[in-house]
Amino acid sequence: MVPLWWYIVLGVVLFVIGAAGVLIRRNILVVLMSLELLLNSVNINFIAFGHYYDDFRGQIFAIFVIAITAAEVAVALGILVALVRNKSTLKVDDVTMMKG
Amino acid sequence: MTAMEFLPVLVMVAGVVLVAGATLFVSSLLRPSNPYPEKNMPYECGMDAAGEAAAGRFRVPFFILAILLVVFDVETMFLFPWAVVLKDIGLVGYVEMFVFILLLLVGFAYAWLKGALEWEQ
Amino acid sequence: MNKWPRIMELIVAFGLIVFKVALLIAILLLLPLPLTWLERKIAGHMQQRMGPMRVGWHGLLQPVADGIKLLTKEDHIPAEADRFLFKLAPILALAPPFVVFVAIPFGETISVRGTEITLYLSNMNVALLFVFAVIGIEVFGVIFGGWAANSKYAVLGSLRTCAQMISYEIPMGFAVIGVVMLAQSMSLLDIVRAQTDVWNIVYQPVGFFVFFVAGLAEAQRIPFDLAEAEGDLGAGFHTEYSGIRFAFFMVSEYVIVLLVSVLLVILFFGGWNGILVPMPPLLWFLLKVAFFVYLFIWFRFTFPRYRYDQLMAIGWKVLLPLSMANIIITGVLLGAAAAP
Amino acid sequence: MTAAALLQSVLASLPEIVVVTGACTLLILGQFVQKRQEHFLVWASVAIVLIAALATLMLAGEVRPAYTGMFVADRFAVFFKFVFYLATVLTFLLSRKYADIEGIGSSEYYVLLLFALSGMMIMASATDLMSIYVGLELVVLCTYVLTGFLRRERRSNEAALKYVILGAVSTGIFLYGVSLVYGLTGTTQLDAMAAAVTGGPLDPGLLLAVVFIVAGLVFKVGAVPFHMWVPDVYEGAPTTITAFMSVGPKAAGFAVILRVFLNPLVAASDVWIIVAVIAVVTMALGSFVALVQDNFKRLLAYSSIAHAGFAIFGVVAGGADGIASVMLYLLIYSFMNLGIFGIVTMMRNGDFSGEVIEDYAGLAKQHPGLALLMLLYLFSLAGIPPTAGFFAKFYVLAALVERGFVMLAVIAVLLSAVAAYFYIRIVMVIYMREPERTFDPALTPLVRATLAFTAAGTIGIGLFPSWFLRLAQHSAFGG
Amino acid sequence: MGLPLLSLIVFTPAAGAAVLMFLRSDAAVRWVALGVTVLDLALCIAMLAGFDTTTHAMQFTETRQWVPAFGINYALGIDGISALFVFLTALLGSTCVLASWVAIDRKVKEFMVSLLAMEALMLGVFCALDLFLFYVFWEAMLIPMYLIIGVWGGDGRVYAAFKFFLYTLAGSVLFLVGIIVLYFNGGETFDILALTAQDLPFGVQSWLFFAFLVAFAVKVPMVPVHTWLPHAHVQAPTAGSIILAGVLLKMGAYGFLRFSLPMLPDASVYFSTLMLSLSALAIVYGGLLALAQDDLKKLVAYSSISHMGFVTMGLFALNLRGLEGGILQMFNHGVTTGALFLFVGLIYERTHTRSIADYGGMMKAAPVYTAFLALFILSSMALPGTNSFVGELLVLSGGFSANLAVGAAAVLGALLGAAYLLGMYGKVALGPASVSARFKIRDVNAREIAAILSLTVFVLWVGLYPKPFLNIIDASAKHLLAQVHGEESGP
Repeated sequence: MVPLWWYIVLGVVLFVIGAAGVLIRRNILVVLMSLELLLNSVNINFIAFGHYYDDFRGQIFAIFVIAITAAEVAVALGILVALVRNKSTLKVDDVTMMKG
Repeated sequence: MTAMEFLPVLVMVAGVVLVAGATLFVSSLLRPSNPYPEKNMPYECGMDAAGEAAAGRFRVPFFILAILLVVFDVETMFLFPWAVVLKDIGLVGYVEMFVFILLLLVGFAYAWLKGALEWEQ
Repeated sequence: MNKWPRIMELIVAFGLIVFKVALLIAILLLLPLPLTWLERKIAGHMQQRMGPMRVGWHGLLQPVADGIKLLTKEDHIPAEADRFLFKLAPILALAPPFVVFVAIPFGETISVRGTEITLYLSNMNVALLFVFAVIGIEVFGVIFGGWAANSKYAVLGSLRTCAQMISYEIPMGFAVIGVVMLAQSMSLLDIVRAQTDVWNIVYQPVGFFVFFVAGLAEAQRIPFDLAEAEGDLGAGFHTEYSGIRFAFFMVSEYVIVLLVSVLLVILFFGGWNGILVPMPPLLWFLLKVAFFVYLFIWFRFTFPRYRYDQLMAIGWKVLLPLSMANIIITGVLLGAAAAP
Repeated sequence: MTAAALLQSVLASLPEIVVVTGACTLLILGQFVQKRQEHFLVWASVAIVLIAALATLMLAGEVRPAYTGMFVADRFAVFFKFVFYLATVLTFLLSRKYADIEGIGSSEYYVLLLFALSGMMIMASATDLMSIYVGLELVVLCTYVLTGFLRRERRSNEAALKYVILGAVSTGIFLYGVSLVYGLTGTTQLDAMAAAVTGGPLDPGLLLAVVFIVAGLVFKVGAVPFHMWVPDVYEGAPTTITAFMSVGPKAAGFAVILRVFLNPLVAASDVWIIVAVIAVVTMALGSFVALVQDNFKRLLAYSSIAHAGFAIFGVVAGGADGIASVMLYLLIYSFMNLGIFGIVTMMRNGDFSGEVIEDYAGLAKQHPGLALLMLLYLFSLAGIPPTAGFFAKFYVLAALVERGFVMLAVIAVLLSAVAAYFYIRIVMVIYMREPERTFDPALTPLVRATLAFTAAGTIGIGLFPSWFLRLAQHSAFGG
Repeated sequence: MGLPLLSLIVFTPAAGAAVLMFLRSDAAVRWVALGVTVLDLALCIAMLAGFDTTTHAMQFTETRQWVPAFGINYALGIDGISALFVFLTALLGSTCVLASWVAIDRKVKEFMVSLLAMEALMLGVFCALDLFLFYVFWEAMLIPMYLIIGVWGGDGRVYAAFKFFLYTLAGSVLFLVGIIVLYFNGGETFDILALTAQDLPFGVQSWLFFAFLVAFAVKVPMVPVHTWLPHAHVQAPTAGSIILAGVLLKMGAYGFLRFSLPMLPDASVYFSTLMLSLSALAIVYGGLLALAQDDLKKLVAYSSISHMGFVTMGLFALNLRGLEGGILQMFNHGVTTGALFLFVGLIYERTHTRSIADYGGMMKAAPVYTAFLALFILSSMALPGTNSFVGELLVLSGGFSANLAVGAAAVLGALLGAAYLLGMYGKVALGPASVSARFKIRDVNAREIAAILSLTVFVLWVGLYPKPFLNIIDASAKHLLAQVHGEESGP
């Protein structure tokens, strides 16, 4: 059996990579991908814990997270399309107009 | 055992990649390589390439489609487990999923009415 | 000290898996050869001509010649291409259909020298989901290939293909749900076992229809082969591919045709369950699959190609509502059947 | 779950069901609405909210747990739901004309607001981290889209994109905390969570988990360190949506924070120190940065951050009074903030944006009535008696002092004195400058009604806070 | 007691303000405003007529529940200390209306509304018997005062208004925390009398003392936090200055009287030396600054700081003479300095300059004006026979018995006062007639004389026959002193 803490470590690593990606990368699509990574680290946690407790809640939560994240990404892409149509760039820095 | 169920998957992936790699390797030994700029130009029915290839990447209908896919794919994710246990959870489960599908149908109907499914404007 | 037998057992099991995998890969890799020959032959005969005749008896060796040609042809990469993605894409397109076959059962067991050997690699409890999940990866090969080439035809082709595949994936997924409801399992083995008495086609005609049409589209077969519509897109997403990399795309396409046929048989036509004529289950299975493969080829030379907007309209406006209605009605009927 | 339980649950969540059903119906019906008939959308939306309010009132009598402990309809939820109804209805009323001017008067606008409303209602009633999450996402998804509703406007796109990305990060952090809590306690239900660890010493892991959850929630109310979206989003979003977001989702965020903090598990931990720091820093940042803003919406954004900080002080205070004080604060804040945003919305007419503070120079000369209203809202936001804003602050301070956090109270009032500076700066611009242009506010009857209502609330609660105070206290105990 | 007299007094101006909102003509607005303030003054006189000088107990009390959850009541009542100030406020109210009759020529309605609102709130402050209510009135005053300074003030009005607002707000928010702390330490009540009866531990007392000190010291203003005052006074319109000097400054001192001394007696005694020193500092420093001014209004403003120093010195001398003197001096200062601002305003209306150097020879141009000015200057210098003499004498004798050095400093301050006031008078009234050369000065008219006379009466009355006023104060002051020193006194 794979011990529980392996999963947790995996989750932490994914979380950190995701967070770092969001903070460091400047391409919006990459940022969105990093976000997915972030949220998937959560899923791994949920499923690992659910398995550990032999409880279905963890899996349900993970499914909810996947579903809702999908919606979120859909919205994000929609907004991105609107933005790109107004100004064709995918760089985070190019987007910024408001400051202060 | 879960491991025994998914081990073959691993083996299969390894096998396919191996075979593909081997084929590529063999091919690379056999084939000629003689590139020159004209040959390396993207194919455009023999004409010189005009404009950016990426221009087509942001056609909105594709995005709408992607978004719709996401919505319905996720619905499928809920439907599969539900379908497996439907007989056990009975009427309540059926009603709940019915509500769920209904909500999705509303979204679907909206997209339809809104013209998101029309490919040509 | 009964550790050794246990390890031996594991090694044997693993060896069996490797053997099965190797066999599967071999079959699947070689199958396109006869299939291309068959397709051209059938096409020829349907169109009152002979088809390939030169290489070998009735052109039987034609595919081999083609293969050699592809293997030795120059592999050309456009100047502005993303080389890594360009090289990755064919493998990404090739692998998924093969991997899916891991979950496909060809029968229960056969007995070889007293040992029972299962006719499947793995009996996953979520096999159906696995199938859809892995097939979904196919899209990446297509889109990477088209994108990386950095050519207009390729980009457009890949976008179209991608859109088409994801559009038809949805009704396909929905169509299967009725089957799962009947079998109460996502294991393909269980699904086939549930059809021992009555094939699903009886209960799920609508599901079958949707799955079949969607399957045609997923396999990019006429009348839905918009992606590589030679007339308007060069050759679609693999316009810029040549040589062995192009061959990978071809092989993948044929394996998908086979896969869809197999799935149709397993999900709706009772798998290896025979009717009337007693025959070995495996034979039943292969015959049914062959029938569907033939059907696919037959269609290719019968129907005209749809326009792209028609293609989308069929997927979203016809198949999707049909499949959703199918789920709801199946649920009601199941409930009615269960009610005392 | 049996059919009977399902029926009970449906009954308990009737208001939510009304709103969702109404929104769905409107979504479809909206496609058949002709041009020039958009008032139908407004009235239909308002009617839906009113029906939901009626249902809420009818069910307010008793505590109804529902959906196997994931949801509860109690007085606490009812109080918050009414704040949401208030915010939503007033936003609808404000929107009619504004949407015309900006060209965003489609049915989706109203439908999204209704869905956001339903999400907030779920948040208020949720007693399981999962339902909290679902409600939360429902709200933010709608507000993401609404923020970017001015599709042709770069600022709007940009605001929405920033909002989505930062929102998703905060959701991720929140979820990570939830997953840790689940891992440590084996449940996601707020009640069961506490039961799972009673007795034992508080696990540092659990504290970490709670910190993550708090961090995620803090984003929704726009407090430090997740405040950076607020100014951009407030500036970029359509003004009506800004008004809505500054009140509704923020209140919903607080509802969840309070629910989590009602939980003895969290209340027993030392997490209040972190929250206190958040409160102080939030308020300081909001107050000081607002001092240098020129854009009115941006200024109000920082003001809203500052107010969130003040309300968090109430959370720090904890206890029944602390909870009630936050609730009352949010109610009062809804009135005054919707009022001020109502005026900002209304000023948008023709080529006049009404977004720059200087635009308001000399408003008092030409529209003494409007100027007086702004004066009222601004002084209320600053917390000067006899307006309601004062009583709101007073109650929070009282709760703080009652629990012995005198120093925090002192910090809070000093920072609110700083905040008062930028409010009266606007008063200065309105009253003490000569007008440079003629104003042409879009004063429709609906806007008038909104302003009158918010003004009545702002001054009325200020003069007669007793009833509202009792209501808040009563509701805080209803948990 | 059927008639809620105090409520009437407090809300008459408020009602008047509401009525004003519906009037259209400026003339009507002025007359109604005047009518309202005079009516209010009449009510106050009626109140004083019915005032029982033999008791320190609160009179004319009325109580209604307001926020029962916090035990907050709408409670009004007056004793000897507040009675004088209620009267003073009403008196200055009508003076203000008269003073701004022509000085305010734009947005008259808004101005009068603000003025009346201001009056109502000030009256409320002096009448409130509930700490919360007190605070509401106290804090709400900021709004109309801010507008009065900021909208109708001079060129630097915006800055002045800001400074005024922020200083007082910063002071009073701490006061708010203090109130809440007091509430929880004092038996969960906001009733001022009940809180007075509490015996708080010294630690709490001293913290509260400083919390209150900040609020009150800003209002008084005491020296380190006085810098808002010159700006506010200089920029405010005449009426604003009169209110500021006449009433608003008294509120700080009133706060000491009403809260710091009786509620926090131990701390008050303990910190009295500090307070006395600060007072002495204010007296001398204010006087010196006034001496250096060449702007009329600034001079009067700094003189206010000095004079308020006398008041706080009297209060924190913590003996009867000092206390009574301080209270009386508050009243006197309201009358005298109010009048001085009025004079400055009157002359400013005519010449539009406040620089002392621009004036001279006013005696010739406006003899009546100059004569009255002389009277008030003398009053401000505390010449025998004027009101301030009585007050200042009491304060000084109280101050000397409390602390010799402080008393000496106060005497020095009094001398400084004589210097700058006489100097100013000399430059303005006597000397070459430079003013009439440049401006056409007309003497005061009947309306202005009416305003001046109403104040003159009290200058002379208190100066010549202070007994009725001291009578009003006496019982309450004695009781207060007993509270401070921890003794129970009879009713």
